[in-house]
Amino acid sequence: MKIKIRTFASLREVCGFTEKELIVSEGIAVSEIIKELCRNCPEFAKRKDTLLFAVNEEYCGLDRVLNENDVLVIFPPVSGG
Amino acid sequence: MKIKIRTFASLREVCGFTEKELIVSEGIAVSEIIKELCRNCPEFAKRKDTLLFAVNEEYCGLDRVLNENDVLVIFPPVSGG
Amino acid sequence: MATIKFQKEIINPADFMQQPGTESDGCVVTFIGMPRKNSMEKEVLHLEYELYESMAYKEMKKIADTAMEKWPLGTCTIIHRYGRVELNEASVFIAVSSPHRQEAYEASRYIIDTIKKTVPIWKKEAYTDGTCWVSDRV
Amino acid sequence: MATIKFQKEIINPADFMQQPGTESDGCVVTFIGMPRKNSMEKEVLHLEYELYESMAYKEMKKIADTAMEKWPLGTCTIIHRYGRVELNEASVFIAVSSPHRQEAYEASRYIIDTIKKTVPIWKKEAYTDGTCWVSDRV
Repeated sequence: MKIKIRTFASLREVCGFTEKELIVSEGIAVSEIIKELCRNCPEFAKRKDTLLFAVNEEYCGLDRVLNENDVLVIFPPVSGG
Repeated sequence: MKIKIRTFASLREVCGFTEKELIVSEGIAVSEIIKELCRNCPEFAKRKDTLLFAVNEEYCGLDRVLNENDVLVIFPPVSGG
Repeated sequence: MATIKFQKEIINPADFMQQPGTESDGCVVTFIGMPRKNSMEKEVLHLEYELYESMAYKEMKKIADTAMEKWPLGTCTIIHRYGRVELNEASVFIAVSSPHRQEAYEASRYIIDTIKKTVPIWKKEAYTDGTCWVSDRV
Repeated sequence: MATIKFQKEIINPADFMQQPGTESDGCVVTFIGMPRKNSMEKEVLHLEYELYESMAYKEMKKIADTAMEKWPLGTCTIIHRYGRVELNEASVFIAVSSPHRQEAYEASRYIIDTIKKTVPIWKKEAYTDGTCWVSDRV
Protein backbone atom coordinates (compact mmCIF):
# COMPACT_ATOMS: atom_id res chain seq x y z
CA MET A 1 0.00 0.00 0.00
CA LYS A 2 1.00 3.66 -0.46
CA ILE A 3 1.81 6.06 2.40
CA LYS A 4 3.52 9.43 2.67
CA ILE A 5 6.30 10.52 4.99
CA ARG A 6 6.86 14.17 5.88
CA THR A 7 9.65 15.70 7.94
CA PHE A 8 10.19 19.08 9.60
CA ALA A 9 12.89 21.39 10.88
CA SER A 10 16.28 19.81 11.69
CA LEU A 11 14.98 16.37 10.75
CA ARG A 12 14.02 17.64 7.30
CA GLU A 13 17.61 18.80 6.82
CA VAL A 14 18.98 15.48 8.09
CA CYS A 15 16.71 13.39 5.87
CA GLY A 16 17.17 15.58 2.82
CA PHE A 17 13.47 15.41 1.89
CA THR A 18 10.31 17.22 2.92
CA GLU A 19 7.83 14.68 1.62
CA LYS A 20 8.23 11.23 0.15
CA GLU A 21 5.88 8.50 -1.03
CA LEU A 22 6.56 4.96 0.10
CA ILE A 23 5.14 1.61 -0.89
CA VAL A 24 4.90 -0.54 2.23
CA SER A 25 3.27 -3.79 3.23
CA GLU A 26 -0.19 -3.77 4.82
CA GLY A 27 -0.27 -3.65 8.61
CA ILE A 28 3.13 -2.00 8.93
CA ALA A 29 3.80 -0.09 12.14
CA VAL A 30 5.57 3.26 12.52
CA SER A 31 8.45 1.48 14.31
CA GLU A 32 9.34 -0.54 11.21
CA ILE A 33 9.54 2.56 9.05
CA ILE A 34 11.74 4.27 11.63
CA LYS A 35 14.01 1.21 11.72
CA GLU A 36 14.39 1.42 7.96
CA LEU A 37 15.17 5.17 8.04
CA CYS A 38 17.79 4.54 10.76
CA ARG A 39 19.49 1.95 8.58
CA ASN A 40 19.71 4.38 5.67
CA CYS A 41 20.86 7.45 7.60
CA PRO A 42 23.22 7.50 10.61
CA GLU A 43 22.27 11.12 11.45
CA PHE A 44 18.62 10.06 11.62
CA ALA A 45 19.55 7.07 13.79
CA LYS A 46 21.36 9.36 16.26
CA ARG A 47 18.16 11.32 16.84
CA LYS A 48 15.72 8.46 16.95
CA ASP A 49 15.07 8.55 20.72
CA THR A 50 13.95 12.19 20.68
CA LEU A 51 11.66 12.03 17.63
CA LEU A 52 7.93 12.66 17.66
CA PHE A 53 5.43 11.05 15.29
CA ALA A 54 2.05 12.04 13.96
CA VAL A 55 -0.29 10.26 11.59
CA ASN A 56 -2.88 12.37 9.81
CA GLU A 57 -2.09 15.32 12.07
CA GLU A 58 -2.51 13.48 15.36
CA TYR A 59 0.35 12.42 17.62
CA CYS A 60 0.95 8.68 17.78
CA GLY A 61 3.39 6.15 19.18
CA LEU A 62 5.83 3.79 17.49
CA ASP A 63 3.27 0.97 17.63
CA ARG A 64 0.76 2.81 15.47
CA VAL A 65 -0.29 0.68 12.50
CA LEU A 66 -0.53 2.53 9.20
CA ASN A 67 -3.30 2.41 6.64
CA GLU A 68 -3.35 3.15 2.92
CA ASN A 69 -2.76 6.89 2.19
CA ASP A 70 -1.77 7.71 5.75
CA VAL A 71 0.60 10.64 6.15
CA LEU A 72 3.30 9.84 8.69
CA VAL A 73 5.02 12.97 9.96
CA ILE A 74 8.31 12.73 11.82
CA PHE A 75 9.84 15.65 13.67
CA PRO A 76 12.20 16.69 16.45
CA PRO A 77 10.94 18.02 19.83
CA VAL A 78 8.87 21.14 19.24
CA SER A 79 10.26 24.52 20.29
CA GLY A 80 7.52 27.08 19.85
CA GLY A 81 6.62 29.90 22.17
CA MET B 1 1.14 68.56 71.82
CA LYS B 2 -0.53 68.96 68.42
CA ILE B 3 -1.27 66.09 66.00
CA LYS B 4 -3.47 65.66 62.93
CA ILE B 5 -5.97 62.94 62.17
CA ARG B 6 -7.01 62.09 58.61
CA THR B 7 -9.63 59.64 57.42
CA PHE B 8 -10.47 58.04 54.08
CA ALA B 9 -13.28 56.38 52.17
CA SER B 10 -16.19 54.96 54.21
CA LEU B 11 -14.49 56.00 57.44
CA ARG B 12 -14.33 59.61 56.25
CA GLU B 13 -18.08 59.49 55.71
CA VAL B 14 -18.65 57.91 59.13
CA CYS B 15 -16.44 60.42 60.96
CA GLY B 16 -17.75 63.41 59.06
CA PHE B 17 -14.31 64.95 58.70
CA THR B 18 -11.36 64.51 56.36
CA GLU B 19 -8.72 66.12 58.53
CA LYS B 20 -8.74 67.39 62.08
CA GLU B 21 -6.19 68.86 64.48
CA LEU B 22 -6.05 67.51 68.00
CA ILE B 23 -4.25 68.61 71.14
CA VAL B 24 -3.16 65.51 73.02
CA SER B 25 -0.85 64.67 75.90
CA GLU B 26 2.76 63.69 75.17
CA GLY B 27 3.43 59.98 74.82
CA ILE B 28 -0.11 59.16 73.77
CA ALA B 29 -0.58 55.94 71.78
CA VAL B 30 -2.81 55.37 68.74
CA SER B 31 -5.00 53.08 70.84
CA GLU B 32 -6.04 55.91 73.18
CA ILE B 33 -7.10 58.12 70.29
CA ILE B 34 -9.11 55.27 68.79
CA LYS B 35 -10.80 54.68 72.16
CA GLU B 36 -11.82 58.32 72.25
CA LEU B 37 -13.17 58.25 68.70
CA CYS B 38 -15.17 55.11 69.55
CA ARG B 39 -16.78 56.88 72.52
CA ASN B 40 -17.84 59.79 70.32
CA CYS B 41 -19.18 57.81 67.38
CA PRO B 42 -20.98 54.44 67.54
CA GLU B 43 -20.56 53.91 63.78
CA PHE B 44 -16.81 54.32 64.21
CA ALA B 45 -16.85 51.93 67.17
CA LYS B 46 -18.61 49.27 65.07
CA ARG B 47 -15.74 49.27 62.58
CA LYS B 48 -12.87 49.48 65.00
CA ASP B 49 -11.63 45.89 64.57
CA THR B 50 -11.18 46.25 60.82
CA LEU B 51 -9.41 49.62 60.78
CA LEU B 52 -5.89 50.25 59.53
CA PHE B 53 -3.55 52.97 60.86
CA ALA B 54 -0.66 54.88 59.42
CA VAL B 55 1.53 57.57 60.92
CA ASN B 56 3.42 59.83 58.54
CA GLU B 57 2.49 57.56 55.62
CA GLU B 58 3.75 54.32 57.17
CA TYR B 59 1.50 51.57 58.52
CA CYS B 60 1.60 51.17 62.30
CA GLY B 61 -0.11 49.30 65.10
CA LEU B 62 -2.35 50.45 67.95
CA ASP B 63 0.64 50.64 70.28
CA ARG B 64 2.43 53.25 68.19
CA VAL B 65 3.32 56.30 70.34
CA LEU B 66 2.72 59.67 68.68
CA ASN B 67 5.03 62.67 68.49
CA GLU B 68 4.33 66.36 67.98
CA ASN B 69 3.00 67.11 64.45
CA ASP B 70 2.46 63.47 63.58
CA VAL B 71 -0.28 62.77 61.05
CA LEU B 72 -2.36 59.78 62.12
CA VAL B 73 -4.35 58.36 59.23
CA ILE B 74 -7.21 55.95 59.89
CA PHE B 75 -8.89 53.97 57.15
CA PRO B 76 -10.92 50.87 56.34
CA PRO B 77 -9.38 47.80 54.61
CA VAL B 78 -7.98 48.82 51.24
CA SER B 79 -9.75 47.66 48.07
CA GLY B 80 -7.59 48.65 45.12
CA GLY B 81 -6.81 46.60 42.05
CA MET C 1 13.41 49.86 35.64
CA ALA C 2 10.21 50.50 37.57
CA THR C 3 7.42 52.84 36.49
CA ILE C 4 4.62 53.69 38.93
CA LYS C 5 1.73 55.95 38.13
CA PHE C 6 -1.68 56.87 39.52
CA GLN C 7 -3.88 58.54 36.95
CA LYS C 8 -7.42 59.79 36.45
CA GLU C 9 -7.19 59.26 32.69
CA ILE C 10 -7.97 56.04 30.84
CA ILE C 11 -5.10 53.53 30.78
CA ASN C 12 -4.07 52.63 27.27
CA PRO C 13 -2.11 49.34 27.58
CA ALA C 14 -0.57 49.96 24.17
CA ASP C 15 1.30 52.97 25.60
CA PHE C 16 3.26 50.62 27.84
CA MET C 17 3.72 47.74 25.44
CA GLN C 18 5.73 49.27 22.63
CA GLN C 19 9.09 48.57 24.30
CA PRO C 20 7.97 45.96 26.76
CA GLY C 21 11.30 44.54 27.88
CA THR C 22 15.06 44.68 27.67
CA GLU C 23 17.13 42.54 25.31
CA SER C 24 17.79 39.90 27.92
CA ASP C 25 14.07 39.49 28.61
CA GLY C 26 12.25 36.57 27.04
CA CYS C 27 8.73 37.48 28.02
CA VAL C 28 6.29 40.06 29.32
CA VAL C 29 3.33 39.17 31.54
CA THR C 30 0.64 41.80 31.90
CA PHE C 31 -2.32 41.94 34.24
CA ILE C 32 -5.29 44.20 33.60
CA GLY C 33 -7.96 44.55 36.27
CA MET C 34 -11.34 45.93 35.37
CA PRO C 35 -14.77 46.41 36.96
CA ARG C 36 -17.11 43.44 36.86
CA LYS C 37 -20.64 44.21 35.79
CA ASN C 38 -22.17 42.19 38.59
CA SER C 39 -21.27 42.42 42.25
CA MET C 40 -23.21 40.71 45.03
CA GLU C 41 -26.20 40.23 42.69
CA LYS C 42 -26.32 43.95 41.88
CA GLU C 43 -25.65 45.60 38.54
CA VAL C 44 -22.62 47.86 38.76
CA LEU C 45 -22.80 51.08 36.68
CA HIS C 46 -19.29 52.32 37.33
CA LEU C 47 -16.61 52.48 40.04
CA GLU C 48 -15.15 55.38 41.96
CA TYR C 49 -11.67 55.05 43.50
CA GLU C 50 -10.48 57.17 46.41
CA LEU C 51 -6.73 57.41 46.82
CA TYR C 52 -4.37 58.41 49.63
CA GLU C 53 -1.88 59.46 47.03
CA SER C 54 1.38 60.11 48.89
CA MET C 55 1.18 56.90 50.90
CA ALA C 56 -0.19 54.90 47.96
CA TYR C 57 2.84 55.91 45.94
CA LYS C 58 5.20 54.83 48.75
CA GLU C 59 3.45 51.47 49.17
CA MET C 60 3.39 50.85 45.43
CA LYS C 61 7.09 51.68 45.26
CA LYS C 62 7.79 49.11 48.00
CA ILE C 63 5.91 46.49 46.01
CA ALA C 64 7.85 47.25 42.81
CA ASP C 65 11.18 47.32 44.65
CA THR C 66 10.48 44.02 46.40
CA ALA C 67 9.41 42.41 43.11
CA MET C 68 12.59 43.59 41.40
CA GLU C 69 14.70 42.23 44.24
CA LYS C 70 12.95 38.86 44.36
CA TRP C 71 12.81 38.25 40.61
CA PRO C 72 15.20 39.29 37.80
CA LEU C 73 12.79 41.69 36.14
CA GLY C 74 13.92 43.81 33.23
CA THR C 75 10.98 46.19 33.60
CA CYS C 76 8.12 46.63 36.06
CA THR C 77 5.26 48.98 35.23
CA ILE C 78 2.29 49.57 37.55
CA ILE C 79 -0.50 51.99 36.63
CA HIS C 80 -3.57 52.46 38.84
CA ARG C 81 -6.60 54.61 38.11
CA TYR C 82 -8.40 56.80 40.61
CA GLY C 83 -11.64 58.75 40.38
CA ARG C 84 -14.38 57.39 38.15
CA VAL C 85 -13.73 54.19 36.19
CA GLU C 86 -16.25 52.88 33.67
CA LEU C 87 -17.08 49.20 33.16
CA ASN C 88 -15.06 48.73 29.99
CA GLU C 89 -11.95 50.48 31.34
CA ALA C 90 -8.87 49.12 33.08
CA SER C 91 -8.63 50.06 36.75
CA VAL C 92 -5.11 48.68 37.09
CA PHE C 93 -2.39 47.68 34.61
CA ILE C 94 0.73 45.73 35.55
CA ALA C 95 3.49 44.70 33.12
CA VAL C 96 6.66 42.86 34.08
CA SER C 97 9.35 41.44 31.82
CA SER C 98 11.98 38.84 32.66
CA PRO C 99 14.34 36.33 31.02
CA HIS C 100 12.09 33.35 31.83
CA ARG C 101 8.34 33.05 32.20
CA GLN C 102 8.14 31.50 35.67
CA GLU C 103 9.62 34.67 37.17
CA ALA C 104 7.33 37.04 35.29
CA TYR C 105 4.19 35.11 36.29
CA GLU C 106 5.26 34.95 39.93
CA ALA C 107 6.18 38.64 40.07
CA SER C 108 2.93 39.70 38.37
CA ARG C 109 0.89 37.65 40.81
CA TYR C 110 2.83 38.98 43.78
CA ILE C 111 2.29 42.57 42.66
CA ILE C 112 -1.49 42.40 42.20
CA ASP C 113 -1.98 40.32 45.38
CA THR C 114 0.02 42.83 47.42
CA ILE C 115 -1.63 45.90 45.89
CA LYS C 116 -4.95 44.53 47.10
CA LYS C 117 -3.58 44.19 50.63
CA THR C 118 -1.43 47.26 51.23
CA VAL C 119 -1.95 50.15 48.83
CA PRO C 120 -4.37 52.74 50.29
CA ILE C 121 -7.01 52.92 47.56
CA TRP C 122 -10.72 52.35 48.12
CA LYS C 123 -13.32 51.28 45.63
CA LYS C 124 -16.93 52.43 45.66
CA GLU C 125 -19.45 50.67 43.44
CA ALA C 126 -22.29 52.70 41.93
CA TYR C 127 -25.61 50.89 41.28
CA THR C 128 -28.92 52.09 39.91
CA ASP C 129 -30.12 52.52 43.52
CA GLY C 130 -27.09 53.90 45.35
CA THR C 131 -23.44 53.24 46.10
CA CYS C 132 -21.39 50.95 48.35
CA TRP C 133 -17.80 51.02 49.58
CA VAL C 134 -16.41 47.56 48.84
CA SER C 135 -14.45 47.65 52.12
CA ASP C 136 -17.72 47.92 54.07
CA ARG C 137 -18.82 44.55 52.80
CA VAL C 138 -15.88 42.75 54.40
CA MET D 1 -14.64 32.89 22.67
CA ALA D 2 -11.32 31.53 21.39
CA THR D 3 -9.19 33.16 18.69
CA ILE D 4 -6.22 31.26 17.25
CA LYS D 5 -3.92 32.62 14.61
CA PHE D 6 -0.54 31.86 13.07
CA GLN D 7 0.89 34.82 11.22
CA LYS D 8 4.05 35.96 9.45
CA GLU D 9 3.30 39.60 10.25
CA ILE D 10 4.32 41.46 13.41
CA ILE D 11 1.93 40.95 16.34
CA ASN D 12 0.51 44.20 17.61
CA PRO D 13 -0.80 43.45 21.13
CA ALA D 14 -2.95 46.57 20.97
CA ASP D 15 -5.03 44.91 18.22
CA PHE D 16 -6.19 42.29 20.69
CA MET D 17 -6.57 44.46 23.76
CA GLN D 18 -9.25 46.91 22.71
CA GLN D 19 -12.08 44.65 23.86
CA PRO D 20 -10.14 42.40 26.15
CA GLY D 21 -12.93 40.70 28.02
CA THR D 22 -16.64 40.26 28.51
CA GLU D 23 -18.66 42.16 31.10
CA SER D 24 -18.45 39.38 33.66
CA ASP D 25 -14.65 39.33 33.41
CA GLY D 26 -12.65 41.10 36.09
CA CYS D 27 -9.21 40.75 34.55
CA VAL D 28 -7.08 39.98 31.56
CA VAL D 29 -3.70 38.26 31.80
CA THR D 30 -1.47 38.46 28.74
CA PHE D 31 1.76 36.67 27.98
CA ILE D 32 4.16 37.89 25.32
CA GLY D 33 7.13 35.72 24.38
CA MET D 34 10.05 37.22 22.51
CA PRO D 35 13.55 36.25 21.41
CA ARG D 36 16.33 36.68 23.97
CA LYS D 37 19.46 38.35 22.67
CA ASN D 38 21.74 35.79 24.27
CA SER D 39 21.44 32.03 23.97
CA MET D 40 24.08 29.56 25.16
CA GLU D 41 26.68 32.37 25.28
CA LYS D 42 26.01 33.33 21.66
CA GLU D 43 24.53 36.55 20.35
CA VAL D 44 21.22 35.89 18.59
CA LEU D 45 20.51 38.08 15.54
CA HIS D 46 16.99 36.87 14.82
CA LEU D 47 14.80 33.76 14.93
CA GLU D 48 13.21 31.72 12.19
CA TYR D 49 10.13 29.59 13.00
CA GLU D 50 9.09 26.58 10.91
CA LEU D 51 5.47 25.56 11.27
CA TYR D 52 3.45 22.42 10.49
CA GLU D 53 0.44 24.60 10.02
CA SER D 54 -2.54 22.24 9.80
CA MET D 55 -1.46 20.17 12.81
CA ALA D 56 -0.28 23.24 14.74
CA TYR D 57 -3.73 24.73 14.37
CA LYS D 58 -5.36 21.52 15.62
CA GLU D 59 -3.04 21.29 18.63
CA MET D 60 -3.48 24.97 19.46
CA LYS D 61 -7.24 24.53 19.24
CA LYS D 62 -7.03 21.63 21.70
CA ILE D 63 -5.09 23.83 24.12
CA ALA D 64 -7.61 26.67 23.89
CA ASP D 65 -10.56 24.27 24.23
CA THR D 66 -9.03 22.57 27.27
CA ALA D 67 -8.26 25.93 28.89
CA MET D 68 -11.83 27.11 28.34
CA GLU D 69 -13.18 23.90 29.83
CA LYS D 70 -10.90 23.97 32.88
CA TRP D 71 -11.25 27.68 33.68
CA PRO D 72 -14.21 30.07 33.21
CA LEU D 73 -12.55 32.21 30.55
CA GLY D 74 -14.48 34.97 28.84
CA THR D 75 -11.97 35.18 26.00
CA CYS D 76 -8.88 33.26 24.94
CA THR D 77 -6.63 34.65 22.22
CA ILE D 78 -3.48 32.89 21.03
CA ILE D 79 -1.32 34.34 18.24
CA HIS D 80 1.94 32.70 17.14
CA ARG D 81 4.40 34.01 14.58
CA TYR D 82 6.19 31.94 11.97
CA GLY D 83 8.96 32.81 9.53
CA ARG D 84 11.49 35.41 10.58
CA VAL D 85 11.10 37.11 13.96
CA GLU D 86 13.36 39.98 14.99
CA LEU D 87 14.71 40.48 18.53
CA ASN D 88 12.31 43.24 19.53
CA GLU D 89 9.21 41.46 18.21
CA ALA D 90 6.72 39.17 19.95
CA SER D 91 6.92 35.54 18.84
CA VAL D 92 3.78 34.57 20.73
CA PHE D 93 0.92 36.50 22.30
CA ILE D 94 -1.63 34.97 24.68
CA ALA D 95 -4.52 36.86 26.30
CA VAL D 96 -7.14 35.31 28.57
CA SER D 97 -9.87 37.03 30.53
CA SER D 98 -11.85 35.67 33.46
CA PRO D 99 -13.97 36.80 36.40
CA HIS D 100 -11.14 36.29 38.94
CA ARG D 101 -7.39 36.54 38.58
CA GLN D 102 -6.37 33.11 39.86
CA GLU D 103 -8.11 31.49 36.90
CA ALA D 104 -6.59 33.81 34.31
CA TYR D 105 -3.04 33.30 35.64
CA GLU D 106 -3.45 29.53 35.74
CA ALA D 107 -4.96 29.36 32.26
CA SER D 108 -2.27 31.62 30.79
CA ARG D 109 0.46 29.50 32.32
CA TYR D 110 -1.17 26.29 31.14
CA ILE D 111 -1.44 27.61 27.59
CA ILE D 112 2.18 28.69 27.17
CA ASP D 113 3.54 25.58 28.93
CA THR D 114 1.48 23.32 26.68
CA ILE D 115 2.30 25.21 23.48
CA LYS D 116 5.96 24.54 24.20
CA LYS D 117 5.26 20.82 24.55
CA THR D 118 2.75 19.97 21.86
CA VAL D 119 2.38 22.52 19.06
CA PRO D 120 4.53 21.58 16.03
CA ILE D 121 6.62 24.73 15.60
CA TRP D 122 10.41 24.79 15.50
CA LYS D 123 12.72 27.65 16.30
CA LYS D 124 16.04 28.28 14.59
CA GLU D 125 18.42 30.83 16.05
CA ALA D 126 20.61 32.87 13.69
CA TYR D 127 24.01 34.03 14.97
CA THR D 128 26.81 35.97 13.32
CA ASP D 129 28.50 32.64 12.48
CA GLY D 130 25.64 30.34 11.55
CA THR D 131 22.31 28.98 12.71
CA CYS D 132 21.07 26.34 15.16
CA TRP D 133 17.76 24.51 15.59
CA VAL D 134 16.88 24.90 19.25
CA SER D 135 15.51 21.33 19.30
CA ASP D 136 18.95 19.99 18.38
CA ARG D 137 20.38 21.31 21.59
CA VAL D 138 18.09 19.17 23.71
